Amino acid sequence: MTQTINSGQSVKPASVAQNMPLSGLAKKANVNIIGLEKADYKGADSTLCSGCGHDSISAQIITACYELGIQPESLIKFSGIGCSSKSPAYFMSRSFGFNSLHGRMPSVAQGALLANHSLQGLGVSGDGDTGSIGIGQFLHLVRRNLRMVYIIENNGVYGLTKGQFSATSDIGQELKHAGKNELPPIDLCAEAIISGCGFVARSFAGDPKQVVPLIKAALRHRGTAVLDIISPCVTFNNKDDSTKSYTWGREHDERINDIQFVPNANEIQVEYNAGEAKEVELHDGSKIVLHKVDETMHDPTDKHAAMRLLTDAHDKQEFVTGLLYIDPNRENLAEVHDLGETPIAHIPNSKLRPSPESLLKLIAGMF
Amino acid sequence: MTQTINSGQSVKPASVAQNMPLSGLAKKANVNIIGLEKADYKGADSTLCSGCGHDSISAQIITACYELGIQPESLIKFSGIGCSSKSPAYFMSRSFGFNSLHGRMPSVAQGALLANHSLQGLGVSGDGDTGSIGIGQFLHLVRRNLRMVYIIENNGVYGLTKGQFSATSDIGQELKHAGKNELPPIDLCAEAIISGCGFVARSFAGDPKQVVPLIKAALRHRGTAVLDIISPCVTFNNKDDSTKSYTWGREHDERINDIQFVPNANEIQVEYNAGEAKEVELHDGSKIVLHKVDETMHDPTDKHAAMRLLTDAHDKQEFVTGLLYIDPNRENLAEVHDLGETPIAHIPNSKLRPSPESLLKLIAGMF
Amino acid sequence: MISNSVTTADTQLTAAQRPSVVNDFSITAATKNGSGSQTANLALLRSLFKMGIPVSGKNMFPSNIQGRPTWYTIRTSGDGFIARRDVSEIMVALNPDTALEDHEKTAPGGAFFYEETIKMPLQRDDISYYPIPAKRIASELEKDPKLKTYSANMVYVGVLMWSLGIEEREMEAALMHHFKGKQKPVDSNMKVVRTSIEWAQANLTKTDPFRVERIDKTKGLIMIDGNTAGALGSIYGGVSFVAWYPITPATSVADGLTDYLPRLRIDPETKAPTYAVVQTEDELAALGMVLGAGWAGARAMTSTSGPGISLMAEFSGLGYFAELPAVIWDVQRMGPATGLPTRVSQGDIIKAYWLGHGDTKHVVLLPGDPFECFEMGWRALDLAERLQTPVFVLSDLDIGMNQWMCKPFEYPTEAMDRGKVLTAEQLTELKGFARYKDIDGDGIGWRTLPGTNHPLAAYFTRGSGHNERAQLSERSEDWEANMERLTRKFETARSLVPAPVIDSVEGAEIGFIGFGSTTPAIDEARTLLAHKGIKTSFLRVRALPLHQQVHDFIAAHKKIHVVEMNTDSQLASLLALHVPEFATRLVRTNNNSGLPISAAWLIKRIEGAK
Amino acid sequence: MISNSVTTADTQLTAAQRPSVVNDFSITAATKNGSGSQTANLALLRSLFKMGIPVSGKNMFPSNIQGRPTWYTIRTSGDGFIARRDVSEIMVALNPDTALEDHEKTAPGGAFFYEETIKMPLQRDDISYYPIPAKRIASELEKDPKLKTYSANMVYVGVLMWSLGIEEREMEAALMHHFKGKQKPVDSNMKVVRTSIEWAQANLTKTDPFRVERIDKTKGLIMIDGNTAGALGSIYGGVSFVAWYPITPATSVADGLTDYLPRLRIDPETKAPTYAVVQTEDELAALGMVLGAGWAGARAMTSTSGPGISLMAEFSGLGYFAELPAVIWDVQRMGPATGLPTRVSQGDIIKAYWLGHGDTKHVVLLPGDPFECFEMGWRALDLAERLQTPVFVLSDLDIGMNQWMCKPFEYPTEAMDRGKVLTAEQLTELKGFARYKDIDGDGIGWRTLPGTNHPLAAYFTRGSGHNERAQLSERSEDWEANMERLTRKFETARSLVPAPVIDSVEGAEIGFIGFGSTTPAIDEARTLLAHKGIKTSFLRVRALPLHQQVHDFIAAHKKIHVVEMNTDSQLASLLALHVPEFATRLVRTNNNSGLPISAAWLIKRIEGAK
Ligand SMILES: Cc1ncc(C[n+]2csc(CCOP(=O)(O)OP(=O)(O)O)c2C)c(N)n1
Ligand SMILES: Cc1ncc(C[n+]2csc(CCOP(=O)(O)OP(=O)(O)O)c2C)c(N)n1
Ligand code: SF4
Ligand code: SF4
Ligand SMILES: [Mg+2]
Ligand SMILES: [Mg+2]
Repeated sequence: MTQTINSGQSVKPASVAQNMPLSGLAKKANVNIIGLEKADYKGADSTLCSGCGHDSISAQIITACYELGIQPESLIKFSGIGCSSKSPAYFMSRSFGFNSLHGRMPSVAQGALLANHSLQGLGVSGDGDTGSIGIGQFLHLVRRNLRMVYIIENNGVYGLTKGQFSATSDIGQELKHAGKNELPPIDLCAEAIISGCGFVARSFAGDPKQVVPLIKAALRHRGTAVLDIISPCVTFNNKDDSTKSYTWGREHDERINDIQFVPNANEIQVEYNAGEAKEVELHDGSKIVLHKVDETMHDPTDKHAAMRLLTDAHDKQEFVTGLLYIDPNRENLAEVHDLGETPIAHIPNSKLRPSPESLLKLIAGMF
Repeated sequence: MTQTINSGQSVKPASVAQNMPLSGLAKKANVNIIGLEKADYKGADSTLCSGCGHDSISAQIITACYELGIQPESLIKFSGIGCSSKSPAYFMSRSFGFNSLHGRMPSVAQGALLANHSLQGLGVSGDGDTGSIGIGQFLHLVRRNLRMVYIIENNGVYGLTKGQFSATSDIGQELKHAGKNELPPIDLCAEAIISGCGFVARSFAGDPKQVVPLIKAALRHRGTAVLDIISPCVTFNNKDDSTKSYTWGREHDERINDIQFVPNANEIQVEYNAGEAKEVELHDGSKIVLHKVDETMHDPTDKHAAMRLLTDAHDKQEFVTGLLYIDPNRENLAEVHDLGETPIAHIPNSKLRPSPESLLKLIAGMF
Repeated sequence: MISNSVTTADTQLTAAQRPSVVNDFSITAATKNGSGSQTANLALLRSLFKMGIPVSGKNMFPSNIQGRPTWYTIRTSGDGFIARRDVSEIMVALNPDTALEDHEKTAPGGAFFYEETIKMPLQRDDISYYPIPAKRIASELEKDPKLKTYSANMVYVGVLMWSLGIEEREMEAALMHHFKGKQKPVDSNMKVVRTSIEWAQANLTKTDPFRVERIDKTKGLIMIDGNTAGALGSIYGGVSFVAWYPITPATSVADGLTDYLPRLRIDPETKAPTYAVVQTEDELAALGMVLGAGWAGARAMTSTSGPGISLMAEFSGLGYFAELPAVIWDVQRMGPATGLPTRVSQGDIIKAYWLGHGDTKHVVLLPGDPFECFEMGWRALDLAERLQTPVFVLSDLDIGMNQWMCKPFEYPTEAMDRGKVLTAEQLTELKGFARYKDIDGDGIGWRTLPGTNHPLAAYFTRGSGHNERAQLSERSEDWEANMERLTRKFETARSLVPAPVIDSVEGAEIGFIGFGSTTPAIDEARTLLAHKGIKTSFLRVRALPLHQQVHDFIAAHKKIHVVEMNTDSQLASLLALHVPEFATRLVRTNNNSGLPISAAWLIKRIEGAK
Repeated sequence: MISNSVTTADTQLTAAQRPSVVNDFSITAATKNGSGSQTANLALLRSLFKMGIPVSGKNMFPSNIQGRPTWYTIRTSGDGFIARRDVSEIMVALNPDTALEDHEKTAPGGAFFYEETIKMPLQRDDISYYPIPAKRIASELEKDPKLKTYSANMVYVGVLMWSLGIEEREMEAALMHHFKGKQKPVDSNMKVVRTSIEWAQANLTKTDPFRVERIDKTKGLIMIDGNTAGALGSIYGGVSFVAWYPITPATSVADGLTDYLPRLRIDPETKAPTYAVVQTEDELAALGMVLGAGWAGARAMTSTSGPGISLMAEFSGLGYFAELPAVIWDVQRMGPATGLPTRVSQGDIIKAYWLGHGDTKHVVLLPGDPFECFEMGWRALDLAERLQTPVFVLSDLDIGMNQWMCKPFEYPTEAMDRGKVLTAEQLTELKGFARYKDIDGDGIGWRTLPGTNHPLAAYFTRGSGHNERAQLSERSEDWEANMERLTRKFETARSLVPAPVIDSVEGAEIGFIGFGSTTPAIDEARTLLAHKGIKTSFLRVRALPLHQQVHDFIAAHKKIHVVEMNTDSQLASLLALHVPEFATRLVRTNNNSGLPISAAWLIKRIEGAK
């Protein structure tokens, strides 16, 4: 290896992706639509506390990607800094990952995904990472509507630095060192909605039945999809009086709708079709089916209704789960930039450097 | 001057403030309640473009402070960087001013006003300063609810760097170098409301009748009061198709209510009292009277209604003016911190350094 | 186990043949983090300290919360050396994940204690083996299943007490200290300890030579970590505003402030706090608030580590140029970027000194131990107000988070210095003032505090070019004059910051220069070198800008080893610029392992450099 | 007028007695900003250039948008000197606010042109006076009231053309260039020009000696600003991703990119852009995006100035440590903090070199003129991908925003270097790879690009400690090995960056070392010194880390003047660290006036330092 090699490789779309399981010769009992086993989606061993909500979410990301048949190499993982932000190392080792700086994942993701918009972005962040130091980048990411899934593993506390309040901590909540929290929580779903986000959902780490289909739907959304997943910190924030604790979560979780993701390639759609369902067509042609529960009758295409739901719940210190708001029509950033099919990162050198003649012409104008 | 002098001076409240006009011997024809002339509220000559909306706002700040009889020395001015952020130099030279860094005025203001919470804070920023680089600090300031007036001189453009888009620029708007704006504007009033702001208003630089009373009311608000004032940039953003231009402003300005500030010391309240008026009592006992116009019937204490107004207007690329939302009850940061009457900055050294005995006691516990 | 590969070459004898080794060895306990071993380790450390034996404790922990390997090393030294050593004679292996490695790293002639359930080959014939029934005893004694792992740690405490001869009453006193006087947890822990001692007496036979004996070498000393010391120093320095953002290893500075401020700083008359503490949204906001507060007249500080220092660059420049008092604690950790957040370094010294774009330079204080953290805690606040500029205090993870034996804190020897502040009365007398005028020739102007009730009091603060009257100016003359004054002010700073500590040895040709937490290792290395007949001098830098004495010290020695913990030999660079005429005398003696340096490493390194 | 107080001591004669001064003087036009004088000034500059006369133009403008004093100075020099001079023989006073000052600063023997409506005493007997009826003529000719002020500027153009003898057709050509070939504005401007010339012929009598004559000294040269040049160089370097945030004086780099990319870089087949440009919310985001894009395989860059550099500190450290390609243009302006945004400085050189906490160091390129801005534009992208690290290009306000006469850009002489990237095919062959392994001995590992479709392609990028396989590691050995490799890589960089440009003069004992925009002044000063019989050599540094040749140059001279525009003599410090053995030979020859240095200043300064 001594000379420059220009990569020039292009990524095959997931549907025709090659099947290269690491598992070698073993017979493939359970494989997904692209012929990979679930093991092909796993990551390194977690170093999080046993019982941490973040690990459940990693498992659910694995399930969603496996079930959707996403080619691991076509997905890139992003994160900031925190316990939550460590988790991309714990799922999908065959996907590239970028564990960036505290609060700055959105910018890194935007650069990478504009450089290669054929890839699927998946970001994992924490409430401190997103709501405190990172709120500016988060809002501007959402505003630009880059195509990526942005998961906030929201435990209402700084886990990795051992238990300080974050911007989503409950008012009045108490922690050992930090004392009593004096400030109202920031609602990251509401922030996302008013900044123009076209896919905003909230769920609970301990509820894989809701989380997995939400992740699947988010992965097919045209722009930025924000998932605020309450993910209790067993170590620093599991007092029963915190809204981010497991007990509180289970008891106060108001389900507003059921959601099932039905990928195009999958024919089981009918099975889940029901009378009160509302279908929303996503950008890539896949559909998500929203099952309304009677007591709330929430229409997730109604921004006002979504904001009202959130503000009411916020005032009551409760949270609503499910898909809160969806607008599948807004163009994403790569579309706005009119990027072609070939990602920028794969454009050959010959097209990156204009001709000598063009330079001579320019210079002629400089005399 | 060779030795250390500990200041220890305390600021007299405005009502009993001493009268020290710079104008010297001249006879005082027009003086306000604390005996100052309007000239005592003026600043250095403006270096902004002639006709800049920001200069109108400076004039209106001067009027509001003069009419309220604010002691200039008891007010501190803050700003970030931008044409707008230069303007604190152009009003109230007898007030201390701090022209900080681009986007970082909120933190500087918070530090200064916690150090001396007896002072009245008045911040002036731009839409780039607040909405782009500064959105994080802005939201966290609002969340902490420090007592200060925060004026955004919103021209939808970066004036000082010569005409780039800011985060509040209209989608589709065109500028000479920047081309066409591809992104939807951030609504800073909506951002303020969902982050917990208890006083959110919008107005138009060319409308002193609305701006002056809003500033007065804001100056008496208990916590952070955000005023988003559309302030056209005559140089870079006065194309008629921009919502931030004078022509657009005048034609599309939907007035939702009239507002009159009635300070306690002023007995003209009755004069403005009308049938449809809604009174809101502010923290310091002063009242603001909101005059509803029939077509909208907006109740500014209703957060949902405020958000709906903003979202609707946003969708229509219009703006509503007036006091959009008010919640006079939320404690400000100094109250949350239980700060006493003496500002921290004036606590005498003797109370800042604990006794030698207390140290000996502590050390005894370290063996 | 993480360690440099230096080993002691002490013995070929079998354990039994050797004489007692008293008060002079290292113990390492290998556990998992989050398992509660911290109580056990600190109790061991403190009980030894209370027996009068000089000790130091170094925690090597991972950057996660639970379940990953962590090592705690206690060094005892009758001679009073408290630097880290590279080897441990006594190894306590409680973590199955690292037991093999720990076994291998045990010093020849040492003792290996291991949880009895760990299955591993125990085949070294140069060490003594002792099983510990930690889980078993804990299960028997502790009913609450949640507390079982925690109690298991007290079992090794008991077994070590038996083996080394640590006194029960000192252990009880140590636990009493740990639990802040609460008898109940002390009793329940002592129960495990006593049961374990009894079990050891009944079941183990001592075959290693290590033991302790009460001596009298810790009298008058205290045991504390530098971050708490810094917090207390700041409180006694009258800090009245704190803005901070959590980051390892600086968080405990803020913790110390939040703990002690309510106890020490409530106004007895009004019952109101004489301070405000704000946890900010990030480090930019933290320094912004501190500058705002300092400007308005508070004694203001923040604490952070590397990444936070980077984020504070722009505000630091503003503080320098607009001349705002501020104190910034940087408890250094290893690395560029996120690096190794739980490992020590001295890698921010150049960075802090020149933090900010353009021509900025800062005053930097360099405490050498918790005693100085306390002292520089208050001095930094004085200097910041006196010099009207940001003052950095560069501590590090080792000083900041480990327990250090040191002199008890000294109550501030000087009255609080609030710097040059004009009152309304003085303004009337003076008929006004010019904020940035150098009246006194020291480069420092007089300021007024916002709110000063006088029509001539106000001025406008900005980071843009300004003249003496604080008016915006883009004139070259004003700019040059202002920068010249700032340079003059920096010279004033040079004369006000703490002078270096110098031990000049008659006839020494070799000198050491170092700062901060490497001091104990340098001290020890010098003693060892002296035993070999090599005379050395030592200058410990305590602040930037560098003092004239530093120049003189370098001039007086042929070869100067500049000892520091970073990759780029940053102090050596600053020294070279300080003494261009002697630049070639400076030898870069740096270590970037992330571990506190040891005397053995230092000697090996300088012998290699000969 | 802002200027250093150096004056030419050329004449005691009256104007009439003196012989013609041809092609060798300076013109300063004093106007208000926002008044449209830029067209007039640039047209004057370019018409002179087209007459074959070497020229340079320096704009001194305030940091606001409209109405404040601004000065534009054009120097003509038959000898080809293009440095700023401290004095102007020809003064055009159109701004009443500064007219008195401008009058006073006019060089003895000079000519003072002034708007006729400005009332002021004109009583110097050593200069010639000429009223200009700018407002009057503009009012007569221009109907649109908005354009009257603008047109007034063309009146002084006409009067100067009359006075100096500037050819009409070259003025027309210059305007044609300015208005990009649009005849209409050219015609209307030429109408004002011609009317003014006629008015001058009819009403004025020339009493000063200054005039121009067509010569042939600009053939083959171009006239351009460095920011446009940098943008074009980047485009020919294949830049494919740009993220930036507006800031003076860097904004026009991004403007250049936004202007030229759509013209030069649309894929002819697909019609899609081969690039993306994002105006970000701030500088942190700008560098974050650039690093993300570089990681993903784009050729990515950003541009900023001082405050932005400070904000990029943390991300720069990440780029260094995680080894991500990125190009960062820093168009330097004066000062710490906000400073003087419209004044030049070279004050970020130390800052950029060591940007980021901990042990970071960066490759820095130092273009000397727009020609090199173009070249370093493409080279920086090659180096960034080759070295997998952020590369800074430090230009400055003078190079970046002023028009420079220079060699025409040279088409890249080397094929695009995309660095070490492994394809899926290579991975199959190699059976995997280790991201941070130093296979080739140059410290640079091989990388894969995200999306590479191979199960062994992926790796994890982080700013935390890692081993060769990019796995998280907190082991000292891994950390030390990695930092050692990074140091090795920095040595590789030393050999790859542009070498210094050296003019070693036989027998010279004095050497100059400088970089960037001070070069013309140094060149001129050396010529003047040579006339006095003083031989000097010159080394122009073009990059950090410093080349071995820098060492050799210093070794070969007794005294080295390190010329730079900042307060702290930053390059001198870096040189001292590079050559500790010769540190005392370095003389700090710095200037922090915010104005480009002049040869006169430099000579005076070094004569003072003798
Ligand atoms: C610039 C910077 N400041 C501070 C830190 C220290 N830090 C690491 S993680 C963290 C908070 C993480 O909280 P959150 O995002 O909620 O994640 P969690 O650990 O709770 O999952 C902080 C403050 C850092 N790494 N970088
Ligand atoms: C860190 C930093 N980045 C960029 C700049 C350059 N800058 C100065 S003002 C400004 C934008 C101001 O826009 P806005 O806040 O809308 O104010 P306006 O001029 O429109 O009133 C920018 C980008 C700066 N001063 N500091
Ligand atoms: S500290 Fe909390 S958030 Fe972090 S790993 Fe443990 S349980 Fe999870
Ligand atoms: S550029 Fe625009 S915002 Fe700035 S001063 Fe001029 S009109 Fe006002
Ligand atoms: Mg969290
Ligand atoms: Mg603006």
